[in-house]
Amino acid sequence: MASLISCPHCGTRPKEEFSIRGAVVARPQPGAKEDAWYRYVFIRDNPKGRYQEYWHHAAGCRRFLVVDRDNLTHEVFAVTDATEFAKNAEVAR
Amino acid sequence: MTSYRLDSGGLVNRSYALTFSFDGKSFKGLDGDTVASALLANDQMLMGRSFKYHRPRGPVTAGSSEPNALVTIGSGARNEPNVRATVAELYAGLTAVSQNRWPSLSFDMGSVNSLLSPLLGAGFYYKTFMWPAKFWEWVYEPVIRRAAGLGKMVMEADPDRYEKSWAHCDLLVVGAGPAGLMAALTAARSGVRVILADEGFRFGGSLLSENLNIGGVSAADYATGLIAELASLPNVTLMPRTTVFGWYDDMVFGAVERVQKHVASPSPDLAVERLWRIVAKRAILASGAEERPLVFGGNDKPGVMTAGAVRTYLNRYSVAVGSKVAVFTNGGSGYRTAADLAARGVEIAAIVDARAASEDVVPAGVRVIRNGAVVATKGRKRIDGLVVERAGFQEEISCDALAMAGGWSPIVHLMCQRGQKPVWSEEKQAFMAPDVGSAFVAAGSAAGTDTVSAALRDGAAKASAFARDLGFAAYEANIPDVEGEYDASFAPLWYVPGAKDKAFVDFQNDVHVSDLGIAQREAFRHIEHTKRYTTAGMATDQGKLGNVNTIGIVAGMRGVSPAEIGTTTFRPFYTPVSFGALAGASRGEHAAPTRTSPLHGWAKKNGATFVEAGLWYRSSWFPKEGEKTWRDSVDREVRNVRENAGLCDVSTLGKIEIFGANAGEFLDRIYSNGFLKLPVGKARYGLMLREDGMVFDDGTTSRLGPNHYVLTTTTAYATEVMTHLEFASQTLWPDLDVCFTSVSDQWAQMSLAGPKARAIMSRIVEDDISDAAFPFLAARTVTLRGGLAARLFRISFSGELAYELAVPAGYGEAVADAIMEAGREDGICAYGVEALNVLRVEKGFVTHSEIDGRATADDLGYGKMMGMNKPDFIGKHLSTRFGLTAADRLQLVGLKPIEADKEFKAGAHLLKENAAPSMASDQGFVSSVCYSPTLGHYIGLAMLKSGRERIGERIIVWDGLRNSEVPAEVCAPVFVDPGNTKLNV
Amino acid sequence: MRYSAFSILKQALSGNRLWTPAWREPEPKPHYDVIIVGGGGHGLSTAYYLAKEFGITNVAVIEKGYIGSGNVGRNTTIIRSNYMLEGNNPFYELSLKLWEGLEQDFNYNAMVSQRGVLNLFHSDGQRDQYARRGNAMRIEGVDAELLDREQVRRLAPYLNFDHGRFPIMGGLLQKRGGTVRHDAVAWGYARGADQRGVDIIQHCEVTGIRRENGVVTGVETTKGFIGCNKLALAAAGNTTTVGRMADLQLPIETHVLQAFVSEGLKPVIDQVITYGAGHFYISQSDKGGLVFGADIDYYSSYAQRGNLATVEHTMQEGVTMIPGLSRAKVLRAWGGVMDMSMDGSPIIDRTSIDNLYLNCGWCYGGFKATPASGFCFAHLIAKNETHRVSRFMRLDRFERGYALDESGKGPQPNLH
Amino acid sequence: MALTLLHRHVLDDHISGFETNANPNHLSVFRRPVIFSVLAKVGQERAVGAALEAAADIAVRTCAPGEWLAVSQTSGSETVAGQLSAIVDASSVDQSDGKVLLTVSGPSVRKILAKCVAVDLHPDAFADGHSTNMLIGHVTGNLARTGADRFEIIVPRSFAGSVFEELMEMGREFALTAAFAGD
Ligand SMILES: Cc1cc2nc3c(=O)[nH]c(=O)nc-3n(C[C@H](O)[C@H](O)[C@H](O)COP(=O)(O)OP(=O)(O)OC[C@H]3O[C@@H](n4cnc5c(N)ncnc54)[C@H](O)[C@@H]3O)c2cc1C
Ligand SMILES: NC(=O)c1ccc[n+]([C@@H]2O[C@H](COP(=O)([O-])OP(=O)(O)OC[C@H]3O[C@@H](n4cnc5c(N)ncnc54)[C@H](O)[C@@H]3O)[C@@H](O)[C@H]2O)c1
Ligand SMILES: Cc1cc2nc3c(=O)[nH]c(=O)nc-3n(C[C@H](O)[C@H](O)[C@H](O)COP(=O)(O)O)c2cc1C
Ligand SMILES: [Zn+2]
Repeated sequence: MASLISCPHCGTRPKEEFSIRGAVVARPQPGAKEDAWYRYVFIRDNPKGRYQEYWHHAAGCRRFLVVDRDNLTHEVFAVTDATEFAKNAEVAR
Repeated sequence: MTSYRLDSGGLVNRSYALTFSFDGKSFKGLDGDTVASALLANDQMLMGRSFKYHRPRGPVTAGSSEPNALVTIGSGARNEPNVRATVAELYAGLTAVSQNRWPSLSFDMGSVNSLLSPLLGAGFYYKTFMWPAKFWEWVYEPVIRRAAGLGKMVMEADPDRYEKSWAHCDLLVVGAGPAGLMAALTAARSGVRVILADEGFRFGGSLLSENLNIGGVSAADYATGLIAELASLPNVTLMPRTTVFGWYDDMVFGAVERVQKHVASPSPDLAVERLWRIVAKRAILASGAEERPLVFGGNDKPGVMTAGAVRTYLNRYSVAVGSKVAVFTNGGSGYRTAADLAARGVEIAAIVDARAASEDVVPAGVRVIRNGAVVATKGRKRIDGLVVERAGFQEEISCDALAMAGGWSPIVHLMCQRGQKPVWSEEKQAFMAPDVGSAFVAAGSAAGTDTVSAALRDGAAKASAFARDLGFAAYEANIPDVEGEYDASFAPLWYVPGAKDKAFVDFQNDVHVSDLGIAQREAFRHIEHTKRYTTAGMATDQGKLGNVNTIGIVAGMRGVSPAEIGTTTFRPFYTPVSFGALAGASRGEHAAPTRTSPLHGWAKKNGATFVEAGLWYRSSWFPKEGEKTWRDSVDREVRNVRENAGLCDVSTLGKIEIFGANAGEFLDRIYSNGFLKLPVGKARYGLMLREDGMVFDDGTTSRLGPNHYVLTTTTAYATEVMTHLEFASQTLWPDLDVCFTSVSDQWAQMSLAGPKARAIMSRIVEDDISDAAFPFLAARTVTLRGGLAARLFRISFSGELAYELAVPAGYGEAVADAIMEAGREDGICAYGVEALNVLRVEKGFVTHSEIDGRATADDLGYGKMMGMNKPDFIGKHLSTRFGLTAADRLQLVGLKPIEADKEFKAGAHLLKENAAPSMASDQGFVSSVCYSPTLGHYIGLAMLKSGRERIGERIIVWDGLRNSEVPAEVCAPVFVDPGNTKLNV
Repeated sequence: MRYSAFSILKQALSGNRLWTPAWREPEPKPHYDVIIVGGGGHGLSTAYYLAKEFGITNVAVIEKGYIGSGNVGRNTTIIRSNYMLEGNNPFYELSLKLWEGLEQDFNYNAMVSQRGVLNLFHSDGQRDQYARRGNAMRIEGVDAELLDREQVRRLAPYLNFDHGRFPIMGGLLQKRGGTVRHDAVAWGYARGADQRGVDIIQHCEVTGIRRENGVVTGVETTKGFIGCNKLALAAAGNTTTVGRMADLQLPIETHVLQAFVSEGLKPVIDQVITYGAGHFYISQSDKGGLVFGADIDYYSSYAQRGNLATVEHTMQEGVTMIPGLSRAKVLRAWGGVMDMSMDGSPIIDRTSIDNLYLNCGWCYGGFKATPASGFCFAHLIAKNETHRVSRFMRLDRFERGYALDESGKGPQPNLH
Repeated sequence: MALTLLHRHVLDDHISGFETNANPNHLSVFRRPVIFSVLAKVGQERAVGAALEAAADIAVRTCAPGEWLAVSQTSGSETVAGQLSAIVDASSVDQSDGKVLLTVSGPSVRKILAKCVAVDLHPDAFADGHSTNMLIGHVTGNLARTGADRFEIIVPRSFAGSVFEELMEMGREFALTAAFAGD
């Protein structure tokens, strides 16, 4: 990955159509402590290997996608709509 | 000493002679020649000089790995340096010039470096040029730089066109030799969508160079047959003159097609080079094998070339590279070369075979020196003899060319560009392609096959496997018999010891065996260190010829296998690619798309000067006759707005239409201030923060219906805000019932500001817009006289009575014209972004000069807009951190010069009076400055440490960069009408 | 062996056969006073200054590949001190001063070349920003000049002055900025450190950090356990990976940046020039190659290779800025993995573990920092005390709200 | 005072000067098509999509899940607005002035478009009737296939000049001509 992303809505598209926002991290609940907010905004797991990252299909459907991939080999495991992803994560939680 | 054109044969068109020039001298070549083959046909062996020692050099290959024969082709703005003469296609009128020599190719002053060479060993420059300290910059470096580089650039704008295209296929075949042609055909016959690309101007690869019969016809004719068949198939795209230069993630390949590099005057309707991004499901690398040079003393002299190159010049171009050619070989390629030369009547001086014995067929009457080695070459600008050593005895042999055959290296470059390294094979004595997964494989001699028949079979087999894999019924290709193949096996000989002259591994960069020795001795033993220290493999050919020899030699010095040494990293580009091709058409004015406002025509009519702002062309001011400077115009525009009225194009603001039952709640979480209670028909100024608590953007949002809003952003942040909203709604709060879309392009929006704005607007709008009916911050759909529906907002960025009117874009120009007409009697003027800026600075409104990503709401004086009672909004939670609330933060203030005639500029810093300049004493900076025609002096907005409590203080506006220090008074950041009396009328 | 004109001559006369290793290749000792993880510019310079300035010589630099295999060996070699914020500017100025005396200091010619760094601006707004930066430099005594269009034209006549959309209005010039021969920096520091007793251990990967009673006692490596009193991390793009071995959680994301070199060309570009209407920067090496780069690839990556889209974008900007480049050919493209921090500025600090020290977050600007970074980090390690000029580069600045955000882009590392 | 307001097409200035006789490869610009953005309420994407498909005289272009362009060459904007407002759980907004609609057709159309879009337009991959948002000449637009050798492009008005010029430049090799439809 990195050259092409398969958008679940639009099909296979080049990197140029996307803007990349960074790691997928869950936003704390409004009442969370300041430390949780600090970690949410500033601290990153930054693993070497499997990684979930927000890619915004800016020149296509304008959906945020969660791209699940290996950041060393650039292999992509899955591309999911972010809303869908959040719902699944909710269920998992 | 001669190389010459033979009377018959070859793949050149003898009925079509081409005149060209080299170093100003005129030559004749034939259609089908390269520059190198044509020069050789004219007995011009000397074609270049090496980089460091300026040694005379001739071509060593007949292909794209050429390190020596680099020339500059073309003149004027079409000048192109570092073209490989060995691949440059000849055309009538071509002009080529040799490089890196002065005053001439045959007499080059730079060659004195050769005499100094003992001082110039690997890494010498790291150890010297340090004394005295200042001399590096003043003396040594300028001298070194003068010697740097090969070709010269003219640095003029390129007159030619470039473009890019995407291509999609099931199978990409790289290389159109026997393996590639057969692979493409097999796949295509199975129904697969195939692209076949080859860097050569003629398909066929080695079939064009080898003297063979395939299925009863010559190899070249056989290739022609395959190509014709491929060309007839609808699912095949043939791409000659196309180098696949890189393999990228997801089976995307970069390729460059030289569309018109072989014509004297390119057609303006076509690109000269076209960049291809090829998306393939599968790919076959059929790029062939590279013949290795042998490493012996004087192996770089003109006349020494690889045996394969000698055969290519002979069989394809019908050029004998000499009249008496010697062969130095460690395998069958040398014998085949001798046989081909002999068959064409060229005298063979001798075959020197490093091996004790072999089964190769020796051409009749040719002397073979077994167990022999070339230890030196004679001659300077072209060899005229060799010294051969055998069993301790030396013998001189006269010759005018030497074919060297050092064995074969599969060309696996592309498969190694994504991190995998090639793998040493003891059996093949070569680095083989790594396993890169099942979608991309090598075939033919790129995969280690030795013969044409094996290449054909391998190509067919790999293609049919892919066809099956992709769900096609595989087609069984008919592989004909090949007659006249030879045994291409070899026994490795990494270098010949005992050389007197230098034995080169990297020809262009002049790296020789003893440099490799220095590197080992000095601890630069890792092959990457060896490379970087000696520069072996770093020249324009990227070590295509030399790297494997370097590795073999280093392995020998260390007494280990080449497997243990390994290769250096393979990187794009397979061969160098022009900036032009990679940039394509998107350059200069077309570097980015342009946006024009619906009021563009109106602005033009009114004489606007335009400025580019975030892709938009915005009208910056509207000069009138007699106005000498932009300031004259801007001052007039500002005064006119404050006194009468002005019309300004604000169409470039981002506009987002928001719907949904939770739209209000959504906005409440997006903005720091409250939006839930905004009444229908009203606009409100809002502040958006980033999650780290800093201000992100601002703008007004209007409620048009219970569940319907329209939000505006700044021009600069329109895209970012849209993305921000999408992020929030899709990932943070997907449960909110809200949807939105950009309507930025739908509306032409114009601001009518000034005391006479209402009078003018009433002539345009049918609705009652009296202060009572349409008060400050009213926002409603209205009807223009004549019936057009429009949106009217009573918002002001100037402090004046003002309206923003939005009409469908196509009517924008007409409505603006109508307003100008309606306002004529009231003295309306058009005003641009410069005047807009002055008006807002006078009122202390912030823009992204102040919202610079480091400012909090409170810094900007908007502390009250932090709805801390709301449970949540973006930026709330981190806005209370210590550093964001500290007392010494920079806060927005106004500045007035103490002496009214003094000017200061944005970008100046602030210092306490009498303080010595330093970062520690720095008090802040000036963010925006303008001349206020209203007040008659300069004013500024500034971010000042603890600014708000320092109103009234005298401060120095320090601009060391522009040599100015102006005392100023800190004041509130509102200069005009602080009570807003002009707004609410 | 000391390098001198004499040594070169002597070697030449003996066929260059008597050169001695630039550094030893020792086996690791069981224990060191200080272990530095990462044989890049920062790790090696830290070792050098520890030994030279602070007399701490029982030091090992542990490098998983060959020294210089990381970003120090793959950057565009630009050095400058044209920073705006108080937390950055004095630090980079110290670095520039150290560069200026470096060759004499470590007896190695790293070819520090103060050819000037010119940042072009293309609009009034950009000029104001550059003026703010230039004044921040001048206020601290750092050289800076604001050039107008004609002054720029005199320096670089080949720039695209006719551009209607993004006209070159002028530039911010730092004459003392320039380039340095990247590899030689690593080699020079390595040699200097080695001569003072530092062990440089290559091909040895740190795989674990051993802690006892809350303090670090040493590192697990591919060559076995090596003990230490103090552990210092200078692993650039791999900081998170190494940091995690001690449970550090960091404000770092790893990204890839590409760089490029053209074929060798006769000198045409004298300064380092950066494009203000985009993100392109270029200089010409002493060998004749145009060395240049532009934006990062924007996605997280630990692979040292980049994307074709970014390559094309880079060339578009290059040709837009310098139309005459169009017919020059690009030879090679590569990538480096960088430790992008949440505000684009570095961290030189202690950690929550007493004897564990951290040096990271250099993004794509840490080459120029190499001397000062090593100097300040050595200072911190040796004295347990932050050097004055690096006092803003604290790890807790994010939590406390003191981000050092030169670009104002906020906590999205790929935008810095 | 009643205003008489002239409607201007953004490409008026760009097109003048081009060959009016259409070549085999030709670009047509439509003067005043009706184009609406239609947005579905979260969760109602499918129902809204189906209702849209059923609407008479409206061509539906897919932008995103739950977002479409409703295009009509034959109905007026009130009619379309009426039809759309009848769809439950959909919001719609007139974009007729914000979007520019053109078609490119001819034997070389795929070769021309391959220089402007990254998507595979082989009929097996991009069938007749298919539409989607994508980068078209560096601008986000909507591309639809409306025939074997015919594509429809919808781009934002402010970018239309840029896109038009890029298409014409890329079509130069194939003698692409351009005109307003019906002119
Ligand atoms: C393409 C590019 C261009 C750049 N251009 C510039 C520029 O022009 N100017 C500028 O100032 N800066 C530039 N930079 C940034 C600069 O190169 C880096 O910030 C700087 O080199 C980082 O410090 P370093 O030299 O110590 O890093 P590195 O050289 O990367 O050193 C880190 C070392 O740690 C080693 N390591 C990692 N993990 C382990 C482990 N577990 N065990 C052992 N060893 C380990 C790595 O192998 C590596 O050698 C650029 C960067 C890139 C990628
Ligand atoms: N041991 C050996 O490998 C060996 C020894 C002797 C002879 N040979 C001969 O090599 C030939 C093998 O045929 P083959 O088809 O494998 O190779 P080939 O050399 O005939 O064809 C390779 C083709 O690939 C092209 N090419 C290479 N890289 C390219 C790139 N990046 N982009 C575009 N084009 C590229 C070349 O221009 C060439 O036309 C036979 O003639 C065989 O006899 C091989
Ligand atoms: C300033 C600089 C100049 C370079 N010049 C050349 C060059 O002239 N030739 C070359 O092949 N590579 C050159 N390189 C690139 C290196 O060969 C190499 O690609 C880079 O250091 C990254 O290492 P890697 O490719 O082994 O991963 C240069 C690199 C840098 C940083
Ligand atoms: Zn999509």
